[in-house]
Amino acid sequence: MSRNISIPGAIDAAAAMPSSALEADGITKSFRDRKTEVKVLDGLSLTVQPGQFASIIGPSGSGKSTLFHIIGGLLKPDAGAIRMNGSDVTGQKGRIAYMPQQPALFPWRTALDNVLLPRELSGMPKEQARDEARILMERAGLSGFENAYPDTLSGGMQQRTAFLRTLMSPQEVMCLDEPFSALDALTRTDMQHWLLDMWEADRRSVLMITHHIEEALLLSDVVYVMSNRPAAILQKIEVPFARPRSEALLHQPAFLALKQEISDRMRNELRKS
Amino acid sequence: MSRNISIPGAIDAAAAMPSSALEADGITKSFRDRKTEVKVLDGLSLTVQPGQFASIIGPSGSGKSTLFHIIGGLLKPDAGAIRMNGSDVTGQKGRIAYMPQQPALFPWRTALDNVLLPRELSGMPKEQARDEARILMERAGLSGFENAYPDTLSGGMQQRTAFLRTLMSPQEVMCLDEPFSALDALTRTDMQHWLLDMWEADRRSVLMITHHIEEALLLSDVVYVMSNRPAAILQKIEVPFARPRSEALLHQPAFLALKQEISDRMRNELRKS
Amino acid sequence: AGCGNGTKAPAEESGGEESGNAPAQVKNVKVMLDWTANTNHTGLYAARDLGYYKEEGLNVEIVQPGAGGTDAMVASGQADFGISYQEGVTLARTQGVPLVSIAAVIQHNTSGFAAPVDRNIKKASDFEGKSYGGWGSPVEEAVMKSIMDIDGADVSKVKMINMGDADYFTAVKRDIDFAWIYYAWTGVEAELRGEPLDMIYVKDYSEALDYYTPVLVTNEDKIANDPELVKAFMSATAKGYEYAINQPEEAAALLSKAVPELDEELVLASQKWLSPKYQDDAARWGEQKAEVWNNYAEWMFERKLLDKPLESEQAFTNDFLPNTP
Amino acid sequence: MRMWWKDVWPPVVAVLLFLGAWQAAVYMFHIEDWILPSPAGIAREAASGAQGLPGHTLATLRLTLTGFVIGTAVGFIIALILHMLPGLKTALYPLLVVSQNVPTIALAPLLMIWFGFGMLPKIIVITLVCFFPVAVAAMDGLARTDRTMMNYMQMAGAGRWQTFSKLELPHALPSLFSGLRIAATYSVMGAVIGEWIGSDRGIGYYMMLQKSAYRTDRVFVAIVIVVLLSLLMVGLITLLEKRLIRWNAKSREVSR
Amino acid sequence: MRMWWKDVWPPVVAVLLFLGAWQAAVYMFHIEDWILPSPAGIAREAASGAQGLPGHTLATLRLTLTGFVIGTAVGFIIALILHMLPGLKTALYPLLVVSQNVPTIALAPLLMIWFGFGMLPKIIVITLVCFFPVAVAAMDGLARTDRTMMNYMQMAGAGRWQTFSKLELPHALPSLFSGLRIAATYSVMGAVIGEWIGSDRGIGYYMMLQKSAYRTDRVFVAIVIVVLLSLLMVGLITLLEKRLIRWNAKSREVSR
Ligand SMILES: Nc1ncnc2c1ncn2[C@@H]1O[C@H](COP(=O)(O)OP(=O)(O)OP(=O)(O)O)[C@@H](O)[C@H]1O
Ligand SMILES: Nc1ncnc2c1ncn2[C@@H]1O[C@H](COP(=O)(O)OP(=O)(O)OP(=O)(O)O)[C@@H](O)[C@H]1O
Ligand SMILES: [Mg+2]
Ligand SMILES: [Mg+2]
Repeated sequence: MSRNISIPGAIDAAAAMPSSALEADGITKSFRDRKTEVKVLDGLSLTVQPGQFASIIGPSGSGKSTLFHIIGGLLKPDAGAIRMNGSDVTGQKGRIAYMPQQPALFPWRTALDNVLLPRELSGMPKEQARDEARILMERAGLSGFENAYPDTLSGGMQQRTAFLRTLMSPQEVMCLDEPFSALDALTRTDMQHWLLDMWEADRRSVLMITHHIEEALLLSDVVYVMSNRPAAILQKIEVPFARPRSEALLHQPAFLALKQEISDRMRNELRKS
Repeated sequence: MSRNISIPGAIDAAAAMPSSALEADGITKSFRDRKTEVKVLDGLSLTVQPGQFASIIGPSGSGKSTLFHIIGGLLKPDAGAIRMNGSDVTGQKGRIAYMPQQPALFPWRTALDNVLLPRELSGMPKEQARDEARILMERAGLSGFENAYPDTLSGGMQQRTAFLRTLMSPQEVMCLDEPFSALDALTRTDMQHWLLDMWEADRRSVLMITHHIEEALLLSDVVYVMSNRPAAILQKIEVPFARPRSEALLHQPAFLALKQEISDRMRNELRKS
Repeated sequence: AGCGNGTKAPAEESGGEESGNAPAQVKNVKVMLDWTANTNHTGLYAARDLGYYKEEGLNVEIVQPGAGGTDAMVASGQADFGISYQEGVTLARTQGVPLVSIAAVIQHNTSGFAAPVDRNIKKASDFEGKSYGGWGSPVEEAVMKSIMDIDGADVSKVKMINMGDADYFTAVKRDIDFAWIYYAWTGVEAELRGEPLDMIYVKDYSEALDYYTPVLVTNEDKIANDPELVKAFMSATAKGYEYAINQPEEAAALLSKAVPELDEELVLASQKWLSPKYQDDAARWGEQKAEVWNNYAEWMFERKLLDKPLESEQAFTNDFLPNTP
Repeated sequence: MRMWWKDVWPPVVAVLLFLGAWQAAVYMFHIEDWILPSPAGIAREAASGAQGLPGHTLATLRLTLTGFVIGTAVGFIIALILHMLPGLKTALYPLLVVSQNVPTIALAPLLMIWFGFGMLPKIIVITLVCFFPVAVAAMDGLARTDRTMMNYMQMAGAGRWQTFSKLELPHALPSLFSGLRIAATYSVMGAVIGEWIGSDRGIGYYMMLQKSAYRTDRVFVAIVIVVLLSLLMVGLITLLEKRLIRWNAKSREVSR
Repeated sequence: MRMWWKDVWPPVVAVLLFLGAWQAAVYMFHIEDWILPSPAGIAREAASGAQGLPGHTLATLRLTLTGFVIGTAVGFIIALILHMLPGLKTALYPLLVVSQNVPTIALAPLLMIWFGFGMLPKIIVITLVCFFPVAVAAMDGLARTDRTMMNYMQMAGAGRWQTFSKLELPHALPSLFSGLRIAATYSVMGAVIGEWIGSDRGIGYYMMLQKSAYRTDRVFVAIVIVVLLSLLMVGLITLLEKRLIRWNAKSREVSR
């Protein structure tokens, strides 16, 4: 992991005030397509503090991936701004370590070379990164498939490869779009724990989209619940459970209650539309 | 839905004995790639009775999708046979209504036209099918996106479109590969209920891959737990709960116990490797 | 093309459209040129547009050549007649192509080596040390050697450059000092441009090189099976060329009208230069002499430009020329 | 309207710049007219000496269109057949290459002997020119069909023809259009070459005559017409492409 | 070894069948030698009258290879530049089309005047022939890059050059090879045409000479050599493609 690689502009603003690692401020976005116009985001705001683990939960099609595209600079918001460490980075690319919803692996690269891609992009020596990537792949249960091409990997294996690729990205803020959706329950739990371990070790800020309320509660400091399209933040939930959190937490009444609360909140939201 | 369309060869054999709608018998399959050989399926057998709802649960990369490819005739098993209603259909295509793990929507077709594809393939009049498809899309929360191209749909919307496409297929046996993995909890529950309703109305045989143990238990008559690669059936679980099953079932001790049992079984399996 | 649509025919020739009411049979005839239309062809256009062919009961179509395909076309009977040249007929016949020359369009060889006056090439020995632009044929080198030998010069001191499609005017602008041209066209154009050139006619050096170029050809089949047609065609054609000989200006106007894309000025000047040369010292237009055929064939054979000697009596005939003396 | 203009001005400006540079070069290096006439000279000649040019142009255009349509159809059908029968593909590919390597000087006499002096030999020449890029591009495009979509299509029991028409063909369309654009570019030159092998009409014929009459300016008038016709063909193909491949060309609002 | 043979026999059989049909046609329709020689006649002539043919062949091969390499490089670089600068692309596309529509008869004199009679004008002719299919295919391929991969690449902060070299180029490789295969097919004819505009060596020169000597059989010997060279070029490209695009060509064990 290369958590000590500094991103230009990341430090200078931080001195001024204890600003947030990532802030989306009043983001509004519509898609126009011939006659129809779809308003997707409607003044959405959220913040991720430095070293914080935040999750987003929201109905399918509400605009979560679109928000990530805006944060990543791929799309320009119609209104609002993205700030990192206090400076405006709206429309700037390459500021986040991003895991897309679809794996988007390059079919002409082996799994290992796909994992190495971010290192190549930041111009770092490939040889040393290769060993690191091998270790990561082994940890993710992919050993033996280093030289397999993506289309010979199973869906879940592709997703894990994409996850590793994101881990290899040097940026301070990680944005994960449903990173474990294609994994079986146990592999998923395993990956969650691993992610938590890594996060606790280096405290990169994380923003994760998930459909799994348990997952969100288990991993996050704060959970944002998104409304239906056009989306804004419906609720911001500070998760009160102490860390490190164990599997046992899943069965505690407080946990179950919070889970139920989020579930109900979303049910109401979905009913509305 | 066109559940009363008969598939050639489906009836003749049925008279002989109460045979199963789908039977995989001792399926073995390896992939060879240059030097390496990966043995994926190792004598796997399972059956789906007519009108039965069966699920497969198994570790990521164990060979579930491969099994579906074999059932669908895309791949030839190294050993073993696929039978439907008693007759050998190994390597025959077009016998199942299939939902792939990746949506695989055609980017040059609108969502609606993608849903209509199976009807076109079976040469049925398109006009009447169009109304049917519109109703399905509305039910799946996709109204307003009939004319959207797949790459403007969110991940979950694409998955729902692919699901609808499968519903439009006339075949008697449905094979669903993680149909709801990209959906939020509530949309997912909604889709599950809808699927159950439809299944109860027309009793097509269903074989579903899922990573969601709850989902499997809630929907299925029988759950197959797959082992790690090379995969065989680890356990066949007849789900004892009466139908119709409600949301409340999720909190009943018997349900929780069964869920825990499967979970433990898989954990042991994963540990082994 | 001038469709002499008038008469009825059982259309034995290719694609005959029949209409009208004249009594005689009209035969469709194709003549294929050797190159784009120029003053070498004036007689054909005159015979066509003055109605001489029609008088003979012929409906003549003049066709532009394909990429060097005239001889094959005529030999295979796709075209009834064509324009070729003696060198071609000689080579073709020794390769078994059944071409027969039936008239010399121009009595003496008007081709030769030309150079802009500033290159100072006045005689064959001046070729030494100069660059020659040609098309790389061994015949060129042999001809050059012949005439340089006569002047006692060494052909190996000439730099030979294959200039392919480039024309004289372009070529002499760069690298090239002299080239082989037909005076009637290129030389006259040079006069018109005011770019004087020195011309060394090959015929002035050797009898053997005073060969016929161009000639009218047909194939052996036609001669054997339809001599009447050949006769009729030749008598009208001869009238056409006689018209061109006697009335150069009108003939030039005729050609310009028939092929309006041509430059009128060049056509007129060229015609005036060429008209007296068609018949020249011969008894009648078109006359061919056996010695000319023999001389040139022998010259070629000696220089190993031919695989075998030419049987010249079969290569040409004067039998179809009108008013045999 | 605005959009249309936005698409049109860059090439117009580029062409004008090109013509300007040409004119300047002719002027500055004193290049003589009969080597390379200036654009102004060409325009003057084109304006004055019409001389049946519209007729020639029309003849060539008709020949081009006929030949292009036949050529691309042949190319497409060959691609279709060879794609459907992969065994045949490896077998016949070399013959396709052969077809592109018989020079006109050898081909022309044969064509004329077999097919006479009419349209047919000329159309065969254009066909030979046009079919090849279309066939290669279409075959390659067809062979590159997306694997997951193909898997779905096969498991859905689609027949060979359905797979082709509903999946492979739409998937190969962009590639096919690459080939069509190349073929369109060549088609007019193909017609001109066709006219050279024997014709009494058309721009090719006109060009030959002017060439041998040393009228370089008129040769360039003919070239300009050839170029314009060719741009017309390419423009038509591009328009058709925009029509047919709308799902691909949609503005994606991706900021670079 | 077995595999290799399996790839080789279908084209060999097809070519043999083709030659057989040709021989039979010549025999049955009594086609005379000077119209269309029989394959046997051509073979006989090739075997007997060597006449410096190896030398000519070598000259043409060298010219072809040089021209092909330069031509494809130019095509690729043009595609690269126009892809990187989309404004320039719409502007310059028409000029690319123009470049394909200047016939050799007008071009040859100009080339000669500007560049003399050396290798240069010939290489320019092959370049003009080869660059275009490569440029069009490469540009189209580059423009069709997969959207989700592109999104990832951009959000990862890849620079313009990184995006090109790591995503767009590999993605466009199959399409580029379509263009290369077309260009390879044309390259030898390009060299022959180049030799026609002025040369004293090479197959093109030889062909012209034999043509004017009415040696149809030798003209066809030359054509056979052109075809063989061209097949060699296409074969090289196909080999290179198999090398470079292994991820695509892998046997997928999909039963049809
Ligand atoms: N390029 C686009 N053009 C037009 N509409 C788009 C585009 N991208 C997304 N949309 C629309 O924006 C909405 C939100 O899409 P988005 O992918 O952000 O949803 P999401 O919250 O990620 O959903 P999911 O959980 O299903 O992935 C959808 O209605 C979608 O149709
Ligand atoms: N075409 C192929 N070539 C080689 N190996 C393959 C191929 N397809 C699948 N495999 C291998 O087969 C194994 C099983 O793959 P499969 O897609 O069936 O897994 P799965 O059970 O569906 O997993 P997941 O839940 O992650 O989708 C994997 O190890 C994969 O690498
Ligand atoms: Mg999403
Ligand atoms: Mg799978």
